[in-house]
Amino acid sequence: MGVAIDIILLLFLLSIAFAACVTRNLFSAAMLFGIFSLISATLFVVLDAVDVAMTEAAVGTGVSTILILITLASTGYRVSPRPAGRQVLALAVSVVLGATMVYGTLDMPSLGSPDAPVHTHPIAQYYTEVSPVEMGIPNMVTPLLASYRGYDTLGETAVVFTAGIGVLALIGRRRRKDPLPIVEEFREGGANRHRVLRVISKQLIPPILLYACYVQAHGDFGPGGGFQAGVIFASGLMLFMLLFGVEHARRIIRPVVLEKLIALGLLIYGGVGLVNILQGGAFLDYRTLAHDPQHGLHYGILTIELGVGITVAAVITTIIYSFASHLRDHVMQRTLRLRQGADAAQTSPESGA
Amino acid sequence: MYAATALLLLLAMGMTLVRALRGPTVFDRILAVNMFGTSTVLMVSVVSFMHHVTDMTDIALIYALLSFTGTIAVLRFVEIDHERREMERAEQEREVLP
Amino acid sequence: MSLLLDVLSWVLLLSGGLLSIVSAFGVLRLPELFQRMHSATILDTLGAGLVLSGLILQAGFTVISFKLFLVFLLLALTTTTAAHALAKSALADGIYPKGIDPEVVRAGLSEGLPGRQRIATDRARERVAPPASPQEDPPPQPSEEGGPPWA
Amino acid sequence: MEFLGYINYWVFIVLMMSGFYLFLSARNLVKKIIGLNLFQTSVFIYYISTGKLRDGSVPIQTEGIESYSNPLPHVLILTAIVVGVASTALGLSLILRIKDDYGSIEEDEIDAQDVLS
Repeated sequence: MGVAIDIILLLFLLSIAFAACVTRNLFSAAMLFGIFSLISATLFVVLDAVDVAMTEAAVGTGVSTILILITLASTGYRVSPRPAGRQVLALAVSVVLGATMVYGTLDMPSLGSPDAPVHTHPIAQYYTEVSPVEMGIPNMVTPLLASYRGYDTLGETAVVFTAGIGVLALIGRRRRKDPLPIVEEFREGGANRHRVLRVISKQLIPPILLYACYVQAHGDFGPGGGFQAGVIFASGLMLFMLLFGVEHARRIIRPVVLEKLIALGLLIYGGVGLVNILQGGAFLDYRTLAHDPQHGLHYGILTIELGVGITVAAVITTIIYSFASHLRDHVMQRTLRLRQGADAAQTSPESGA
Repeated sequence: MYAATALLLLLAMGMTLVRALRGPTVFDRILAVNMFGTSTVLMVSVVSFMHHVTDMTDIALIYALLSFTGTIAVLRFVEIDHERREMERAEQEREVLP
Repeated sequence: MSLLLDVLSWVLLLSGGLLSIVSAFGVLRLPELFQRMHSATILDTLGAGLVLSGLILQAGFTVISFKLFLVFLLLALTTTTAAHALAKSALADGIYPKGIDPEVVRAGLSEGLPGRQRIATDRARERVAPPASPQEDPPPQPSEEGGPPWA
Repeated sequence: MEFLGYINYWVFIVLMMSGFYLFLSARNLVKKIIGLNLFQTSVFIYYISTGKLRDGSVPIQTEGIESYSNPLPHVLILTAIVVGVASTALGLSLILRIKDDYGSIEEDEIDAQDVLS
């Protein structure tokens, strides 16, 4: 039964991928991508990867769609038609490469086969059999993420950190010499035409933030952890931004604070490692944190998950703020330009007369 | 029994997907995405019972909380774009007038 | 007793699944946006309610059933609001239900939507040319004309 | 029935190649990013597929379940998704800057401007 669901979902994915290749209209491509993420999250659920499905659910529903949409809003939705030559070449390269890979899969173990090297390797048995006993944590993904592969996760967090800094450097805080005059219609930003939407959605923001905290803390027992919680938290703030405008959101949580938080999360992560060294253990060896090694592991995992959550939430929020501010400046500049043009047109006939 | 429900939901998802692919207006697509979100929530809940892993309801809860933001985002951008088109139209009218 | 519960939950699950099919079929086949929206809400409220209540019966009185109840509550709240916002945006964009006089809709819109977009457009129009007679509305713009960029 | 187990891999390859094709053929930079995203997601699906064990369960310890799917791919992909969205944002912000400076995001037009100047 699982196989049938799996195959149908894969067919959905294929049809969306083809539509995305064919369409000239980037707006619909971006929306199809939203569905693509929904389907792939369902697929992850069917393939037993609940933590991954949760991350994909948190990322795919709001954040990635909105980033592409903001870019499109300032760059345009249409793709111009093009000569066929390059497409044929690209198609040929893709087909040849794909055929080679299909040939390669023929020697691979079938999906879910217990003889596959992934499952027979001793480390897989270690992770599924020894780790719950050693760690005392039912969810095997969390200790694997935070403890066994703690260095790796530190690196990933650093990458997220770097990406956030990069976005800030590129389109972040503009220190304009002459700040744009605020167009009156833009003073109250966001979905101000939708009263019902505002009233209802406002009620949803606290539950989202609360749920993010739950996901953050519950990662030991069920799906969840710092990465998911960070993205969910940022999505809650994003909802606020959509409803009330980016200026209002920036007054609630200031970009300056966010910049500090980005660094703080990573510092917490690295700081735990340093504390371990000071207490005579190895870097990120949490067993030194308490008298009982297992308690130490728990404290260590909770702390670094908190660090990851803070960094991810701050980075994603910063990214969304930067993008939204960029779009707002763009729209306001355009409005001002059009309005000045209109004013000029209005005055010129009079002066001529 | 869960399997039958899951299959029915998959069929519904397929039909919704066709609507999302065909359009014709952006609002049809938003409608389809929204409905796809709802059926994904149901699908995940049903699969969680099918696999006897009840932790998956957390994912359904996340979707129920967040799938909404995507819809609002798209609506906002449609509105921004609508404003742009209105302004450009006004601009064109102005150019034609004198 | 447990058999009765099982049968009840099966009936609920299956009817929910069938309703989702009905709803999706309507979304696929109905001719225009507002009718499709009407069909989509069947799944959003009744279909979701049936499937989730079937699952709640299976779960019994546990945390899981509480979570499922929350899911139902959230779905009922968000999908209806989203549908409302969607219909409003579509109307503001110039897509009107079939068989309804656009003038009526537009009159309702200009009263109910004192938004910045309408103000912006009106201002832009006034700059271009002050309306000759205040009663006369600008002609309705069919959505096909000019072509929305995503059509 | 054995070929059913390969369908995941083949679909993953087709998805990956359509992302690759989009990346190669598109001249619009946003479309390139969409292609990259497609490519990336297909890799995620591949990893998760390899971790699946037939009759295995979700890797959360539960009473009465002996075999679990391999959690290692899950960990790798979980972090990769978040890193992926952060790096996509970086790419998109580069596109925004390019649009600000060149007034276009079509590769040809940008190249033409570079040649002229």
